[in-house]
Amino acid sequence: MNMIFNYIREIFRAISSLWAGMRITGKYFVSPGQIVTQKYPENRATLKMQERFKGEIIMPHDENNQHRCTGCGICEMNCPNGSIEILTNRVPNADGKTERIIDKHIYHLSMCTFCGLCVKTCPSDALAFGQEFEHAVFDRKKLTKVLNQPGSSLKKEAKQ
Amino acid sequence: MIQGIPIYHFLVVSTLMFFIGVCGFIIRRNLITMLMAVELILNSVNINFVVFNRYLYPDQLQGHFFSLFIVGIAAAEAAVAIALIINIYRRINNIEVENVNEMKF
Amino acid sequence: MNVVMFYLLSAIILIFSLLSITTRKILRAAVYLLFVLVATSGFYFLLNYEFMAAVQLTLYAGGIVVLIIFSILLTSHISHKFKHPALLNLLMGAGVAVIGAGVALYIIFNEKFTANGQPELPVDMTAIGTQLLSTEKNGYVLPFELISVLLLAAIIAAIVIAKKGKQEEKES
Amino acid sequence: MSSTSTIYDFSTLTGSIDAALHNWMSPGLVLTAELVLVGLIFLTFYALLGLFLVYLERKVCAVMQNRYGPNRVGPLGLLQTIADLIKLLMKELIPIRKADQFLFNLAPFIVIIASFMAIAATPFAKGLQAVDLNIGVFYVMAVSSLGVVGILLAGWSSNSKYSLIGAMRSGAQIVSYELSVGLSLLAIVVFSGTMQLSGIVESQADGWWIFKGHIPAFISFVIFLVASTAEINRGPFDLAEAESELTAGFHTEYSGIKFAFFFLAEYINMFIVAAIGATVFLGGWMPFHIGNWEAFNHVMDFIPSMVWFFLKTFFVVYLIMWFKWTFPRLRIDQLLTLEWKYLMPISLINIVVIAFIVLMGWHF
Amino acid sequence: MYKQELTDLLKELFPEAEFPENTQLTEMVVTSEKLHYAAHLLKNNKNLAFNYLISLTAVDFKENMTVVYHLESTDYHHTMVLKTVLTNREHPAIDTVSDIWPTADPHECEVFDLFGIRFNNHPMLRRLFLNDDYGFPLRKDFRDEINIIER
Amino acid sequence: MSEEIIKNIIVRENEDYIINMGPQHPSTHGVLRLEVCLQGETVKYIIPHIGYIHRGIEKMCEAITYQQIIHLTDRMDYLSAHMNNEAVCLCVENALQVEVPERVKYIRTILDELNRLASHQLWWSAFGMDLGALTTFFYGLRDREMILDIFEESFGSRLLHSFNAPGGLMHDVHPNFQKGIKDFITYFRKKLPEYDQLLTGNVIFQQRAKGIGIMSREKAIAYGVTGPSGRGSGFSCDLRKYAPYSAYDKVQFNEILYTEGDTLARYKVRMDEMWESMNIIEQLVDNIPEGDYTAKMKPIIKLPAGEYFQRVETARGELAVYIVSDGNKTPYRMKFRSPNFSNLFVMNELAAGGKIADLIAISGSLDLVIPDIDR
Amino acid sequence: MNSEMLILFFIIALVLVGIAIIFSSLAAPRSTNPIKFDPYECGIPTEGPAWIQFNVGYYLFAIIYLIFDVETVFLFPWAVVMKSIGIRAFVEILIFFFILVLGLLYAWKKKALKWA
Amino acid sequence: MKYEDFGDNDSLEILKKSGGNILLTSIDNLLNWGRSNSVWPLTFATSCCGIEMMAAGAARHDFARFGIEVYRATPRQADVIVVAGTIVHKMAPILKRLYDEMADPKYVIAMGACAVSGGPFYYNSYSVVRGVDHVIPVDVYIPGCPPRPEALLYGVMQLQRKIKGESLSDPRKVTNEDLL
Ligand code: SF4
Ligand code: SF4
Ligand code: SF4
Repeated sequence: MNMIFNYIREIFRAISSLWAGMRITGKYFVSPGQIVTQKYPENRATLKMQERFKGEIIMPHDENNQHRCTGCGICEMNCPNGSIEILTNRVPNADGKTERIIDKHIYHLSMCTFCGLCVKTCPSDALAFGQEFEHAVFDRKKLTKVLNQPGSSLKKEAKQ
Repeated sequence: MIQGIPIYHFLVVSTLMFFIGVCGFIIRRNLITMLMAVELILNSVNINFVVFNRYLYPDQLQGHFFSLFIVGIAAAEAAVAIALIINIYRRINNIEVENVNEMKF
Repeated sequence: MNVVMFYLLSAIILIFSLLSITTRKILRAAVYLLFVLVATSGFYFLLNYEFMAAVQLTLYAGGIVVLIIFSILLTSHISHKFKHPALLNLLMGAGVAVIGAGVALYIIFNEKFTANGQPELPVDMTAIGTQLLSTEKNGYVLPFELISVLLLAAIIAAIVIAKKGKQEEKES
Repeated sequence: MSSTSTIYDFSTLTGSIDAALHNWMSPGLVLTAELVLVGLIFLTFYALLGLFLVYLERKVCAVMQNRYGPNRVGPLGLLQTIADLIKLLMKELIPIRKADQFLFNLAPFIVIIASFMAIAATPFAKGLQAVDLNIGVFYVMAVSSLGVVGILLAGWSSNSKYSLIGAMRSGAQIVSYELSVGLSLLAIVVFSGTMQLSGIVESQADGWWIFKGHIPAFISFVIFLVASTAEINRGPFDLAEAESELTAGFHTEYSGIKFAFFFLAEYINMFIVAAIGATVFLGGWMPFHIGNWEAFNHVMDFIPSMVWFFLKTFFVVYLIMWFKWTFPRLRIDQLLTLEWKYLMPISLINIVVIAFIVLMGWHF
Repeated sequence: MYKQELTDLLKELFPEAEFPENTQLTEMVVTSEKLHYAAHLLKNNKNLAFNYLISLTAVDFKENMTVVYHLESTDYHHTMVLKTVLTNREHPAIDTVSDIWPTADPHECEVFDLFGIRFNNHPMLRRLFLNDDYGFPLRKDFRDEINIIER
Repeated sequence: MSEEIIKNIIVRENEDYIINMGPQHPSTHGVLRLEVCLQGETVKYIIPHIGYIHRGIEKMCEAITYQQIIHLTDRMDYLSAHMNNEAVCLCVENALQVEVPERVKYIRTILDELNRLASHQLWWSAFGMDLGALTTFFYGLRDREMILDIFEESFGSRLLHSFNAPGGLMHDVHPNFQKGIKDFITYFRKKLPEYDQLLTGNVIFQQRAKGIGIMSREKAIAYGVTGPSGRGSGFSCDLRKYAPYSAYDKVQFNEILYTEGDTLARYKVRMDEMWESMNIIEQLVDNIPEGDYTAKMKPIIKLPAGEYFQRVETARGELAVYIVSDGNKTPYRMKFRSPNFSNLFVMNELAAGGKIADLIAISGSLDLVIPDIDR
Repeated sequence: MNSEMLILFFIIALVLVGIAIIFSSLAAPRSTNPIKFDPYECGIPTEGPAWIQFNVGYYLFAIIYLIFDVETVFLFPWAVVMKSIGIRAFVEILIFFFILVLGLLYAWKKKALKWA
Repeated sequence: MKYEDFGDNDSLEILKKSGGNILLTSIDNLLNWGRSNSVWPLTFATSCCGIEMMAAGAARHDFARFGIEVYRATPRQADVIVVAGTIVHKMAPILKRLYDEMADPKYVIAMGACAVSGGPFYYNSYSVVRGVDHVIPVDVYIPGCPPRPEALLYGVMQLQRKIKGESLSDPRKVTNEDLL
């Protein structure tokens, strides 16, 4: 008799535990207001990344097409996985001495891990994180970027 | 009763089926296929019962009930047969008839 | 329509029962058997024995064949093929079948079957149920109860046999 | 049954079509024409139903999970499954090496045929039923029990380990649970005294069996739900295709349209069991009536019977989906324990109790 | 137990072992023949009871290879480092401790995989990470011009 | 060299039915390959094969500076990225004997616990999914997004933030940091009971987890199973408690211990740890002291020659960092004792004799992260 | 009408699947990569036979199923007439059930219903 | 999203096939519509990026809106393999095999720095494959470490655009070599 009683109690306990679970999913089913989905491509206009979001490395240029990179190569040295390559030119400066200036600041977006070491260690704050995240391409080569824009030059105050 | 089909046609089909079953029973040396042949035989018998019932004694249900019970018994028989076959299989890892003869208890 | 159906079904039955005893792949044999059984249930449908047809489907096609397939899955591998049967067996089987079929057909065609001429009994479930449970002359309550005894016996037998194998396996 | 619900009687409609056709042509042609007509209707219905159910499931689970689900293809994502269909149709079919090609190709046929034959007996509305056999309930059981053969064949002929385990699992599972389905349906047969689906529906004119049949009928309904969920291989009983264990179970090796058929059959089977459940327990296309609230009952009568049928069916479908998206999967031994130690004995006892109730005439 | 106490106790038990000074944890260096015995004792001595092998690894010091065992006692929560030096670079081999601490089994496989140190009596020594015919990458003399791009 | 490599010969009986789970398998959580020997549906033994994501991080560390190592440690156990970073930082700081500011300690501890919460949430989702409860996946990840938002606000990335640096942090946390955390905790305190209702109490779940894969305390110690998995067996191995680092000595919390040692116990440890983590965070979040976010460090860090060992408690167990330095700016040898590596190899002991389905439940309850095993 | 309908449905299903598969196999791309036709096993080439010696459990359950299926079949006619026949049917079925439940109990006792 | 809003349109133009008769084009359109809107991914994730892929499938970002939530565990039924994570030399043959076992048409998305180029493990590692395009042809590259879920969604949209440019008359799958 006891066995039968246990048997029945077991069944009821099982059913009530199942019902508890179904209540949760059922509750969410009847309250579509709880939907947390962001409609990504539709909300593109309003989508705002966090201000510190690390999407890519950029080199900010001002309105005169000037940047602050001196071509010192510290970022290249500090980058743990070699995502940055600095190509420099030697040009004679006003004083007659030759001086190294940046020719191409090559940035391999395909390898960058967004560790932030380059941005942190750059002595002249030439680099920053960009907010762009739509990088998908059909051709891997497109992911290698030159950060200093063509024809850009060094900002004056950064040059001491 | 199907309009336009004489009873003989049914009987031909069931007879042929019966003997195909017999033939299969003889030529097959695998227990499971033999069982299948037996099922064929039973099935043909069933057809006969039903057909006779329908064509000759449409006011009664004897044939119908007979086949009903045959099907039930066939199921029980198949169950036991399969249990045996699997048991044999687990002993000698084979279900060919010749090998079954080797089984000595 | 029904005539066409009948010949179609007969063809299916004969062809596949032949195939099922001649194919060399065991699972195919079982599938052909399934076709035969389903076609047979088609016969019953044609004869308006719907209950019988459904029983044929559930028990034969859905029960016995499934069990057979199960046991095939347990005992044989996909690449397994039968050996060709021994010639003697083949001849003997074919001989018995042909002779037997000849004799039987001869007898059948010489027999005159006459219907008893009674009106058809509508074979619906109520009729079947009443007859099955009735204790009168045309009642089948005894076999009905006996079936349960038979089934009990079958269960016990099957379990005993299956368990026996297992124990011995453990011992060895 | 109140007379108003006959305004939506489909037998008058089909009857008039029949009569119209008879005026046109010879009886033989009429038969053919009608068959073709019915065939086409059901074919379209079958395909659309499958697509819609897939879509529905994706939406239902999405909303349960706080998300939208497909919403970019077509309005509300309604065309999503059509896109899937087009894609699947144009996907390569891979013949697996060493597989038994004949059986491998046969398996989808068997599954689809089993589900298609079963849907034939569904009473959608009054008079709208392709075949109304006097063994209705039993017929549906019989036909759908064939589906398991397809699954076993698929698993065995794929020559893959996962498939084989999946097939064996679902074989054992489906056959076991078929008993409980049968027994729970039997309970209602005892109540109504007929197996004809239309007859069962008629017998519920004054109340659905789930209400009329006291607690035993309710227990039967629960058992039916559980067992049929298991029989159609859906979560939480989806061991046969347990993703996390057997990758995709018995249809691991199927690609393209052949896989689509397994997928389709799964959903149609869900519809079928829901339809049978709704018909047998929830009164099929009978409108919802409450005792003597005449006004209320009249309002209910004006909702077409077809709508009632689909409402109830989709309610059951929703229940089945609800189970799937809430519960973890059972293990194979628990699954069989559940059937043999709980559902089977309970339904056996339940039937005796029901028989007793019927004997005493205690049901309404 | 404090570091000093532990060292004293160990010195008492293993008089012939070396005890380097100025280390972060208590360290003990034994010869490779003694290792298995030492490990056994460390685990089974009541006062030491180093029953938990935190980590087992090796260091390639160019002239020799050192196998390092970090041990902890879950009863006393004291930690120590057991070391043994292998001088044979060609066929370094040492007794397994996987019978003492089962967790050593995969760790030894790992060391074998990366350093090529064999462990005698190991139940199933196999390469875990790399293919069977690959070199031993954590050795200092490992070179692989094809796969490594150096910077 | 190659002839002396011992071929791995596993003696198999002829009838053994071997089935491979993985490398691509939904429930091995990555590229673990389990060679499962079956008898019927019963598991006879398991041989784990790893190395499908062996990236050679230890070797790579020998070529880069300590600051640069940080970003590689993220990628081992990516679900406890912050703890991994912290382990290296602590080790370097200990070696240099730098005292980091209090503020850093507090923030690190908070982040540890947040990361643990996120990790446990993900584990819960994935575990539910392994057992076939598909909806858990979405609820767990839904709540995890809240934590990721906090992370992203401060560090700009969601998963791998490389936020620690030897000596402190990369930069200061966002001004909204505290508020965000408090909001999250109030939110999550409401949601966590739902997890229990949905899964823990469920009879199917109980049946699948209870008594499955029992690991005794001795076995846990012998196999070095740490973290929640070890604590489910009563192995008191919480480093936060008995070897406190950062600000763990300033907070009150319980070490969660269960003694059953089965899958359910491991599950419960993690569920309780979530509550405990929230407690810890609440104790700290209001008291973050003002101050600098990093200690003064030289731009090039050189550890004095010697050996350094540091252990931290990650979400999965004990991570130990072992650095051998020869005085250069790069480590001479760097070893990570990863928790999952030890945890994985107890699997054969636990799963042998069970069903395949149990195997899934067990591997789920061990909460393996494969890249951490392979490094 | 009924049997025609059934045949019709059978044929429609047959045609539906057939046409779809034929269409698909004609229109869909086809490749000749031999690796593609290997059985899938998580990306590892399959070794050993793809065939298990299964648990007895599987067929034991199938056998018990078959027997109880027979029982269900015989119950259906009973269920239909239960209402009209009344007490006699009830008694008959009690006997029937009693014998069968013995079988179930036997199986239960013998642990045949337990997954080995 | 409008055409101009996407990046890398010039590569896409190279990929697009032009011409063909009108009937074929409209069939193409229908087909590509179906294929592009129903790319079912294979459950395949090797490491950290896999977590972001899961996050993309979860409630916040909801992969399913694109109709691609039907993760298939078997390559036979999958259309796209999202290589989310590092591929090492030991894994490469397996990846190749999985790719081979997929039914045509099939696509590959390389997600994350590791899959694109080896990423953080490009230098000094002895076992990492420097980009999965050494193993299997890649259709879309998504850089990032890990790319955030939106980036993955964007990558999927790029893939959809690429699929839409395919043609039945020239069913050859566009591989990278065409771009070089
Ligand atoms: S970006 Fe900064 S660190 Fe890099 S080269 Fe330019 S100035 Fe130097
Ligand atoms: S963020 Fe890190 S990986 Fe990326 S370029 Fe800068 S230093 Fe290199
Ligand atoms: S790209 Fe970055 S996040 Fe992705 S797998 Fe590689 S290391 Fe992990």
